[in-house]
Amino acid sequence: MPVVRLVAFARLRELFGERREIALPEGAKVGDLWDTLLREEPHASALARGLRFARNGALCGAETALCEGDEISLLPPFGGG
Amino acid sequence: MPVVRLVAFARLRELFGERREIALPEGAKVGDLWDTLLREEPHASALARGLRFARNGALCGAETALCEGDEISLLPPFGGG
Amino acid sequence: MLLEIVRDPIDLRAIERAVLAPGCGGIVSFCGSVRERADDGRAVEGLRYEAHEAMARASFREIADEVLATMPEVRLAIVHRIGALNVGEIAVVVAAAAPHRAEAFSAARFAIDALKERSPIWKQERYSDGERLWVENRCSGERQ
Amino acid sequence: MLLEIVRDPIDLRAIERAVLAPGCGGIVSFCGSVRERADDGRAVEGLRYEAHEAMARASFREIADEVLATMPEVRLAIVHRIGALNVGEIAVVVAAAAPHRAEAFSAARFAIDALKERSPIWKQERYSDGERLWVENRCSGERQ
Repeated sequence: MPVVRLVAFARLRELFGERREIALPEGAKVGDLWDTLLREEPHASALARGLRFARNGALCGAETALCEGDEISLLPPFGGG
Repeated sequence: MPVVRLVAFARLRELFGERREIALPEGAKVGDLWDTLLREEPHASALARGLRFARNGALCGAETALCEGDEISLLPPFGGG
Repeated sequence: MLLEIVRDPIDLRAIERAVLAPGCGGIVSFCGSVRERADDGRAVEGLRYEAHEAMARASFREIADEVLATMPEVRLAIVHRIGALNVGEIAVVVAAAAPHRAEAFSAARFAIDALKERSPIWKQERYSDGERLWVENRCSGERQ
Repeated sequence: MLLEIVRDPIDLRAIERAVLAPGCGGIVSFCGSVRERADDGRAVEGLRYEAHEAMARASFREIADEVLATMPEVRLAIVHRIGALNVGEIAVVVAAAAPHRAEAFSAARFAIDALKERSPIWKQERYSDGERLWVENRCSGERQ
Protein backbone atom coordinates (compact mmCIF):
# COMPACT_ATOMS: atom_id res chain seq x y z
CA MET A 1 0.00 0.00 0.00
CA PRO A 2 2.14 2.93 -1.16
CA VAL A 3 1.16 6.22 0.40
CA VAL A 4 1.72 9.16 -1.93
CA ARG A 5 1.40 12.87 -1.43
CA LEU A 6 -1.12 14.47 -3.80
CA VAL A 7 -0.53 18.10 -4.82
CA ALA A 8 -3.29 19.72 -6.87
CA PHE A 9 -3.49 23.13 -8.52
CA ALA A 10 -6.10 25.61 -9.73
CA ARG A 11 -9.59 24.06 -10.09
CA LEU A 12 -8.28 20.68 -8.95
CA ARG A 13 -6.90 22.19 -5.78
CA GLU A 14 -10.34 23.66 -5.09
CA LEU A 15 -11.82 20.15 -5.44
CA PHE A 16 -9.19 18.00 -3.78
CA GLY A 17 -7.32 20.37 -1.48
CA GLU A 18 -3.79 21.60 -1.92
CA ARG A 19 -1.95 18.67 -0.37
CA ARG A 20 -3.10 15.39 1.06
CA GLU A 21 -1.83 11.87 1.56
CA ILE A 22 -3.50 9.03 -0.20
CA ALA A 23 -2.96 5.26 0.09
CA LEU A 24 -3.19 3.09 -3.03
CA PRO A 25 -3.01 -0.64 -3.67
CA GLU A 26 0.40 -2.23 -4.30
CA GLY A 27 1.36 -1.81 -7.98
CA ALA A 28 -0.89 1.20 -8.50
CA LYS A 29 -0.03 3.67 -11.24
CA VAL A 30 -0.56 7.40 -11.58
CA GLY A 31 -3.69 6.76 -13.65
CA ASP A 32 -5.11 4.63 -10.80
CA LEU A 33 -4.66 7.59 -8.45
CA TRP A 34 -6.67 9.77 -10.84
CA ASP A 35 -9.39 7.10 -11.08
CA THR A 36 -9.55 6.94 -7.27
CA LEU A 37 -10.02 10.69 -7.13
CA LEU A 38 -12.74 10.54 -9.78
CA ARG A 39 -14.71 8.04 -7.69
CA GLU A 40 -14.55 10.60 -4.88
CA GLU A 41 -15.54 13.56 -7.09
CA PRO A 42 -17.13 12.23 -10.31
CA HIS A 43 -17.61 15.69 -11.81
CA ALA A 44 -13.82 16.16 -11.81
CA SER A 45 -13.89 14.20 -15.07
CA ALA A 46 -14.79 17.50 -16.75
CA LEU A 47 -11.29 18.64 -15.78
CA ALA A 48 -9.49 15.75 -17.49
CA ARG A 49 -8.98 17.70 -20.72
CA GLY A 50 -5.36 18.83 -20.89
CA LEU A 51 -4.58 17.43 -17.44
CA ARG A 52 -0.95 16.46 -16.93
CA PHE A 53 0.72 14.56 -14.10
CA ALA A 54 4.09 15.01 -12.48
CA ARG A 55 5.94 12.60 -10.20
CA ASN A 56 8.43 14.23 -7.84
CA GLY A 57 8.56 17.36 -9.95
CA ALA A 58 8.93 15.75 -13.39
CA LEU A 59 6.12 15.33 -15.91
CA CYS A 60 5.03 11.71 -16.16
CA GLY A 61 2.40 9.61 -17.90
CA ALA A 62 -0.60 7.79 -16.43
CA GLU A 63 1.31 4.46 -16.67
CA THR A 64 4.03 5.58 -14.26
CA ALA A 65 4.24 3.34 -11.19
CA LEU A 66 3.73 4.90 -7.78
CA CYS A 67 6.28 4.48 -5.01
CA GLU A 68 5.99 5.11 -1.30
CA GLY A 69 6.44 8.81 -0.54
CA ASP A 70 6.05 10.04 -4.13
CA GLU A 71 4.77 13.54 -4.67
CA ILE A 72 2.17 13.33 -7.44
CA SER A 73 1.05 16.65 -8.93
CA LEU A 74 -2.15 17.26 -10.86
CA LEU A 75 -1.42 19.97 -13.42
CA PRO A 76 -4.38 21.48 -15.27
CA PRO A 77 -3.66 23.54 -18.42
CA PHE A 78 -1.29 26.39 -17.61
CA GLY A 79 -2.17 30.06 -17.44
CA GLY A 80 1.05 31.85 -16.50
CA GLY A 81 2.59 34.84 -18.20
CA MET B 1 22.26 84.75 -55.94
CA PRO B 2 20.25 82.67 -53.42
CA VAL B 3 21.91 82.50 -50.03
CA VAL B 4 21.24 79.19 -48.28
CA ARG B 5 22.06 77.93 -44.82
CA LEU B 6 24.23 74.82 -44.87
CA VAL B 7 23.87 72.38 -41.96
CA ALA B 8 26.33 69.49 -41.89
CA PHE B 9 26.60 66.49 -39.59
CA ALA B 10 29.19 63.99 -38.40
CA ARG B 11 32.33 63.93 -40.56
CA LEU B 12 30.91 66.59 -42.87
CA ARG B 13 30.35 68.92 -39.95
CA GLU B 14 33.98 68.44 -38.98
CA LEU B 15 34.97 69.50 -42.51
CA PHE B 16 32.49 72.27 -43.25
CA GLY B 17 31.38 73.48 -39.83
CA GLU B 18 28.00 72.98 -38.25
CA ARG B 19 26.20 75.91 -39.88
CA ARG B 20 27.23 78.48 -42.42
CA GLU B 21 25.68 80.62 -45.09
CA ILE B 22 26.66 80.12 -48.66
CA ALA B 23 25.77 82.13 -51.77
CA LEU B 24 25.14 80.29 -55.05
CA PRO B 25 24.41 81.41 -58.62
CA GLU B 26 20.79 81.98 -59.65
CA GLY B 27 19.18 78.65 -60.64
CA ALA B 28 21.61 76.57 -58.58
CA LYS B 29 20.51 73.15 -57.37
CA VAL B 30 21.37 71.09 -54.29
CA GLY B 31 23.93 69.18 -56.35
CA ASP B 32 25.64 72.46 -57.29
CA LEU B 33 25.98 73.30 -53.61
CA TRP B 34 27.74 69.98 -53.05
CA ASP B 35 30.04 70.59 -56.03
CA THR B 36 30.91 74.01 -54.61
CA LEU B 37 31.83 72.42 -51.29
CA LEU B 38 33.95 69.80 -53.06
CA ARG B 39 35.96 72.52 -54.78
CA GLU B 40 36.66 73.87 -51.30
CA GLU B 41 37.53 70.49 -49.79
CA PRO B 42 38.31 68.03 -52.61
CA HIS B 43 38.87 65.09 -50.25
CA ALA B 44 35.22 65.36 -49.11
CA SER B 45 34.44 63.34 -52.23
CA ALA B 46 35.36 60.27 -50.16
CA LEU B 47 32.25 61.06 -48.09
CA ALA B 48 29.84 61.08 -51.04
CA ARG B 49 28.93 57.40 -50.56
CA GLY B 50 25.53 57.20 -48.93
CA LEU B 51 25.29 60.98 -48.60
CA ARG B 52 21.74 62.33 -48.57
CA PHE B 53 20.45 65.88 -48.75
CA ALA B 54 17.52 67.53 -47.04
CA ARG B 55 15.90 70.86 -47.89
CA ASN B 56 14.13 72.53 -44.98
CA GLY B 57 13.93 69.27 -43.05
CA ALA B 58 12.72 67.00 -45.87
CA LEU B 59 14.92 64.59 -47.80
CA CYS B 60 15.51 65.85 -51.35
CA GLY B 61 17.50 64.92 -54.43
CA ALA B 62 20.51 66.64 -55.98
CA GLU B 63 18.23 68.14 -58.69
CA THR B 64 16.17 70.13 -56.18
CA ALA B 65 16.32 73.88 -56.87
CA LEU B 66 17.65 76.15 -54.13
CA CYS B 67 15.64 79.11 -52.88
CA GLU B 68 16.77 82.09 -50.83
CA GLY B 69 16.88 81.18 -47.14
CA ASP B 70 16.68 77.40 -47.61
CA GLU B 71 18.22 75.20 -44.96
CA ILE B 72 20.17 72.50 -46.79
CA SER B 73 21.36 69.58 -44.67
CA LEU B 74 24.17 67.19 -45.54
CA LEU B 75 23.27 63.82 -44.06
CA PRO B 76 25.97 61.12 -44.04
CA PRO B 77 24.89 57.50 -43.40
CA PHE B 78 23.06 57.26 -40.10
CA GLY B 79 24.38 55.66 -36.91
CA GLY B 80 21.62 56.08 -34.34
CA GLY B 81 20.13 53.43 -32.11
CA MET C 1 20.69 34.28 -15.23
CA LEU C 2 17.96 35.50 -12.89
CA LEU C 3 15.21 32.84 -12.78
CA GLU C 4 12.70 33.38 -10.02
CA ILE C 5 9.19 32.93 -8.71
CA VAL C 6 8.45 35.82 -6.34
CA ARG C 7 5.59 36.91 -4.11
CA ASP C 8 6.47 40.59 -3.79
CA PRO C 9 6.02 43.33 -6.40
CA ILE C 10 8.45 43.09 -9.30
CA ASP C 11 11.02 45.83 -9.83
CA LEU C 12 11.44 45.91 -13.61
CA ARG C 13 14.44 48.22 -13.61
CA ALA C 14 16.29 46.01 -11.12
CA ILE C 15 15.80 43.02 -13.41
CA GLU C 16 17.02 44.95 -16.42
CA ARG C 17 20.06 46.03 -14.43
CA ALA C 18 20.70 42.41 -13.47
CA VAL C 19 20.97 41.28 -17.10
CA LEU C 20 22.82 44.30 -18.44
CA ALA C 21 26.52 43.58 -18.93
CA PRO C 22 29.07 46.00 -20.36
CA GLY C 23 29.40 43.85 -23.47
CA CYS C 24 25.65 43.81 -24.13
CA GLY C 25 24.38 46.76 -26.12
CA GLY C 26 20.73 45.82 -26.27
CA ILE C 27 18.17 44.63 -23.74
CA VAL C 28 14.74 43.50 -24.84
CA SER C 29 12.26 43.06 -22.05
CA PHE C 30 8.72 41.80 -21.98
CA CYS C 31 6.68 42.97 -19.06
CA GLY C 32 3.21 41.50 -18.55
CA SER C 33 0.81 43.39 -16.30
CA VAL C 34 -2.69 42.73 -15.05
CA ARG C 35 -5.15 44.09 -17.59
CA GLU C 36 -8.36 45.83 -16.59
CA ARG C 37 -10.39 43.83 -19.11
CA ALA C 38 -10.52 40.10 -19.73
CA ASP C 39 -10.42 38.77 -23.29
CA ASP C 40 -14.22 38.67 -23.24
CA GLY C 41 -14.36 42.35 -22.21
CA ARG C 42 -15.42 41.81 -18.59
CA ALA C 43 -13.96 44.20 -16.02
CA VAL C 44 -11.19 42.50 -14.03
CA GLU C 45 -10.79 43.39 -10.35
CA GLY C 46 -7.65 41.38 -9.78
CA LEU C 47 -5.81 38.13 -10.33
CA ARG C 48 -4.39 35.29 -8.36
CA TYR C 49 -1.45 33.30 -9.71
CA GLU C 50 -0.31 30.02 -8.26
CA ALA C 51 2.56 27.80 -9.32
CA HIS C 52 4.25 24.49 -8.71
CA GLU C 53 7.22 26.54 -7.62
CA ALA C 54 9.94 23.92 -7.98
CA MET C 55 8.71 22.81 -11.39
CA ALA C 56 8.24 26.39 -12.54
CA ARG C 57 11.79 27.30 -11.57
CA ALA C 58 13.03 24.15 -13.31
CA SER C 59 11.10 25.13 -16.44
CA PHE C 60 12.70 28.61 -16.36
CA ARG C 61 16.12 26.95 -16.12
CA GLU C 62 15.25 24.65 -19.05
CA ILE C 63 14.09 27.63 -21.13
CA ALA C 64 17.27 29.55 -20.28
CA ASP C 65 19.41 26.54 -21.19
CA GLU C 66 17.68 26.28 -24.56
CA VAL C 67 18.28 29.98 -25.23
CA LEU C 68 21.94 29.65 -24.30
CA ALA C 69 22.39 26.56 -26.46
CA THR C 70 21.69 28.61 -29.59
CA MET C 71 22.67 32.10 -28.33
CA PRO C 72 25.49 31.70 -25.79
CA GLU C 73 26.04 35.47 -25.47
CA VAL C 74 22.52 36.17 -24.23
CA ARG C 75 21.95 37.05 -20.57
CA LEU C 76 18.40 36.20 -19.54
CA ALA C 77 16.05 36.93 -16.67
CA ILE C 78 12.66 35.29 -16.12
CA VAL C 79 10.70 36.44 -13.07
CA HIS C 80 7.06 35.57 -12.39
CA ARG C 81 5.07 36.82 -9.46
CA ILE C 82 2.47 34.63 -7.73
CA GLY C 83 -0.26 35.38 -5.19
CA ALA C 84 -2.83 38.16 -5.43
CA LEU C 85 -2.22 41.00 -7.92
CA ASN C 86 -4.15 44.17 -8.64
CA VAL C 87 -4.89 45.71 -12.03
CA GLY C 88 -1.76 47.39 -13.38
CA GLU C 89 0.69 45.34 -11.33
CA ILE C 90 3.49 43.42 -13.04
CA ALA C 91 2.93 39.66 -13.25
CA VAL C 92 5.92 38.58 -15.31
CA VAL C 93 9.14 40.01 -16.70
CA VAL C 94 11.41 38.40 -19.25
CA ALA C 95 14.54 40.38 -20.06
CA ALA C 96 17.26 39.40 -22.54
CA ALA C 97 20.51 41.26 -23.01
CA ALA C 98 22.75 40.53 -25.98
CA PRO C 99 25.51 42.23 -27.93
CA HIS C 100 23.08 42.73 -30.83
CA ARG C 101 19.37 43.33 -30.86
CA ALA C 102 18.27 40.44 -33.08
CA GLU C 103 19.36 37.92 -30.44
CA ALA C 104 17.82 39.94 -27.62
CA PHE C 105 14.44 40.09 -29.39
CA SER C 106 14.59 36.44 -30.32
CA ALA C 107 15.54 35.28 -26.81
CA ALA C 108 12.87 37.37 -25.07
CA ARG C 109 10.16 36.24 -27.47
CA PHE C 110 11.14 32.59 -27.16
CA ALA C 111 11.29 32.77 -23.38
CA ILE C 112 7.85 34.31 -22.83
CA ASP C 113 6.23 32.00 -25.40
CA ALA C 114 7.88 28.96 -23.79
CA LEU C 115 6.92 30.09 -20.29
CA LYS C 116 3.27 30.38 -21.29
CA GLU C 117 3.35 26.96 -22.82
CA ARG C 118 5.33 24.93 -20.32
CA SER C 119 5.66 26.60 -16.93
CA PRO C 120 3.23 25.18 -14.34
CA ILE C 121 1.62 28.47 -13.36
CA TRP C 122 -2.11 29.13 -13.11
CA LYS C 123 -4.12 32.34 -13.26
CA GLN C 124 -7.50 33.00 -11.68
CA GLU C 125 -9.23 36.19 -12.81
CA ARG C 126 -11.65 37.89 -10.41
CA TYR C 127 -14.31 39.99 -12.12
CA SER C 128 -16.22 42.98 -10.84
CA ASP C 129 -19.40 40.87 -10.76
CA GLY C 130 -17.74 38.63 -8.17
CA GLU C 131 -17.15 35.62 -10.42
CA ARG C 132 -13.74 33.95 -10.50
CA LEU C 133 -12.38 32.00 -13.43
CA TRP C 134 -9.22 29.96 -14.01
CA VAL C 135 -7.95 31.20 -17.37
CA GLU C 136 -5.87 28.91 -19.57
CA ASN C 137 -3.25 29.96 -22.08
CA ARG C 138 -4.34 29.14 -25.57
CA CYS C 139 -1.70 26.54 -26.42
CA SER C 140 -1.39 24.97 -22.97
CA GLY C 141 -2.54 21.43 -22.44
CA GLU C 142 -2.77 20.55 -26.10
CA ARG C 143 0.54 18.79 -26.20
CA GLN C 144 -0.40 15.42 -24.81
CA MET D 1 3.02 58.48 -27.94
CA LEU D 2 6.26 59.70 -26.39
CA LEU D 3 8.66 60.66 -29.21
CA GLU D 4 11.69 62.56 -28.06
CA ILE D 5 15.31 63.50 -28.57
CA VAL D 6 16.82 64.22 -25.15
CA ARG D 7 20.18 65.36 -23.79
CA ASP D 8 19.81 64.11 -20.22
CA PRO D 9 20.05 60.52 -18.96
CA ILE D 10 17.10 58.33 -19.96
CA ASP D 11 14.79 56.94 -17.27
CA LEU D 12 13.68 53.60 -18.70
CA ARG D 13 11.02 52.94 -16.08
CA ALA D 14 9.43 56.36 -16.65
CA ILE D 15 9.14 55.60 -20.36
CA GLU D 16 7.58 52.22 -19.67
CA ARG D 17 5.13 53.86 -17.31
CA ALA D 18 4.27 56.40 -20.01
CA VAL D 19 3.18 53.72 -22.48
CA LEU D 20 1.45 51.41 -20.00
CA ALA D 21 -2.31 51.73 -20.15
CA PRO D 22 -4.80 49.68 -18.13
CA GLY D 23 -5.96 47.90 -21.29
CA CYS D 24 -2.43 46.91 -22.30
CA GLY D 25 -1.21 43.68 -20.76
CA GLY D 26 2.21 43.54 -22.36
CA ILE D 27 5.04 46.01 -22.83
CA VAL D 28 8.03 45.13 -24.94
CA SER D 29 10.92 47.50 -24.64
CA PHE D 30 14.25 47.70 -26.39
CA CYS D 31 16.94 49.53 -24.51
CA GLY D 32 20.25 50.22 -26.25
CA SER D 33 23.23 51.07 -24.08
CA VAL D 34 26.81 52.04 -24.80
CA ARG D 35 28.87 48.89 -25.14
CA GLU D 36 32.41 48.62 -23.78
CA ARG D 37 33.66 47.03 -26.99
CA ALA D 38 33.22 48.12 -30.59
CA ASP D 39 32.27 45.57 -33.24
CA ASP D 40 35.99 45.18 -34.03
CA GLY D 41 36.73 44.44 -30.37
CA ARG D 42 38.41 47.76 -29.52
CA ALA D 43 37.75 49.16 -26.04
CA VAL D 44 35.25 52.02 -26.18
CA GLU D 45 35.67 54.92 -23.76
CA GLY D 46 32.49 56.72 -24.71
CA LEU D 47 30.21 57.91 -27.48
CA ARG D 48 28.89 61.11 -28.90
CA TYR D 49 25.54 61.16 -30.68
CA GLU D 50 24.32 64.06 -32.76
CA ALA D 51 21.06 64.46 -34.65
CA HIS D 52 19.18 66.67 -37.01
CA GLU D 53 16.73 67.09 -34.18
CA ALA D 54 13.70 68.28 -36.13
CA MET D 55 14.10 65.59 -38.79
CA ALA D 56 14.76 62.91 -36.15
CA ARG D 57 11.58 63.80 -34.28
CA ALA D 58 9.68 63.81 -37.58
CA SER D 59 11.07 60.36 -38.36
CA PHE D 60 9.92 59.09 -34.96
CA ARG D 61 6.45 60.44 -35.69
CA GLU D 62 6.46 58.77 -39.11
CA ILE D 63 7.54 55.45 -37.58
CA ALA D 64 4.82 55.73 -34.91
CA ASP D 65 2.21 56.52 -37.56
CA GLU D 66 3.22 53.44 -39.53
CA VAL D 67 2.93 51.27 -36.41
CA LEU D 68 -0.50 52.69 -35.63
CA ALA D 69 -1.72 52.20 -39.19
CA THR D 70 -1.39 48.43 -38.83
CA MET D 71 -1.70 48.09 -35.01
CA PRO D 72 -4.00 50.85 -33.75
CA GLU D 73 -4.05 49.52 -30.17
CA VAL D 74 -0.29 49.89 -29.70
CA ARG D 75 1.08 52.67 -27.49
CA LEU D 76 4.63 53.53 -28.49
CA ALA D 77 7.56 55.49 -27.07
CA ILE D 78 10.77 56.28 -28.93
CA VAL D 79 13.39 58.23 -27.02
CA HIS D 80 16.98 58.80 -28.18
CA ARG D 81 19.64 60.60 -26.22
CA ILE D 82 22.25 62.79 -27.92
CA GLY D 83 25.48 64.37 -26.69
CA ALA D 84 28.27 62.61 -24.81
CA LEU D 85 27.52 59.21 -23.24
CA ASN D 86 29.64 56.91 -21.11
CA VAL D 87 29.89 53.12 -21.30
CA GLY D 88 26.76 51.55 -19.80
CA GLU D 89 24.53 54.60 -20.30
CA ILE D 90 21.26 54.28 -22.17
CA ALA D 91 21.33 55.71 -25.71
CA VAL D 92 17.89 54.72 -26.95
CA VAL D 93 14.64 53.23 -25.67
CA VAL D 94 11.75 51.97 -27.74
CA ALA D 95 8.77 50.73 -25.74
CA ALA D 96 5.54 49.31 -27.12
CA ALA D 97 2.49 48.44 -25.06
CA ALA D 98 -0.33 46.40 -26.54
CA PRO D 99 -3.20 44.25 -25.34
CA HIS D 100 -1.32 41.16 -26.58
CA ARG D 101 2.35 40.42 -26.77
CA ALA D 102 2.65 39.62 -30.47
CA GLU D 103 1.80 43.22 -31.38
CA ALA D 104 4.08 44.63 -28.68
CA PHE D 105 7.06 42.59 -29.94
CA SER D 106 6.29 43.42 -33.54
CA ALA D 107 5.91 47.16 -32.91
CA ALA D 108 9.09 47.44 -30.82
CA ARG D 109 11.14 45.51 -33.35
CA PHE D 110 9.81 47.52 -36.27
CA ALA D 111 10.42 50.82 -34.49
CA ILE D 112 14.06 50.20 -33.55
CA ASP D 113 14.87 48.76 -36.98
CA ALA D 114 13.22 51.74 -38.70
CA LEU D 115 14.96 54.23 -36.38
CA LYS D 116 18.37 52.77 -37.23
CA GLU D 117 17.60 52.95 -40.92
CA ARG D 118 15.92 56.31 -41.28
CA SER D 119 16.44 58.61 -38.32
CA PRO D 120 19.14 61.24 -38.95
CA ILE D 121 21.28 60.45 -35.91
CA TRP D 122 25.05 59.92 -35.94
CA LYS D 123 27.35 58.11 -33.54
CA GLN D 124 31.01 58.79 -32.92
CA GLU D 125 32.86 56.16 -30.90
CA ARG D 126 35.86 57.24 -28.84
CA TYR D 127 38.36 54.44 -28.20
CA SER D 128 40.81 54.01 -25.37
CA ASP D 129 43.68 54.62 -27.81
CA GLY D 130 42.34 58.14 -28.39
CA GLU D 131 40.96 57.54 -31.89
CA ARG D 132 37.44 58.64 -32.76
CA LEU D 133 35.31 57.11 -35.47
CA TRP D 134 31.89 57.87 -36.90
CA VAL D 135 30.14 54.50 -36.98
CA GLU D 136 27.43 53.83 -39.56
CA ASN D 137 24.50 51.46 -39.18
CA ARG D 138 24.81 48.60 -41.60
CA CYS D 139 21.79 49.31 -43.77
CA SER D 140 21.95 53.10 -43.63
CA GLY D 141 22.73 55.08 -46.77
CA GLU D 142 22.14 52.20 -49.16
CA ARG D 143 18.64 53.28 -50.10
CA GLN D 144 19.42 55.91 -52.70
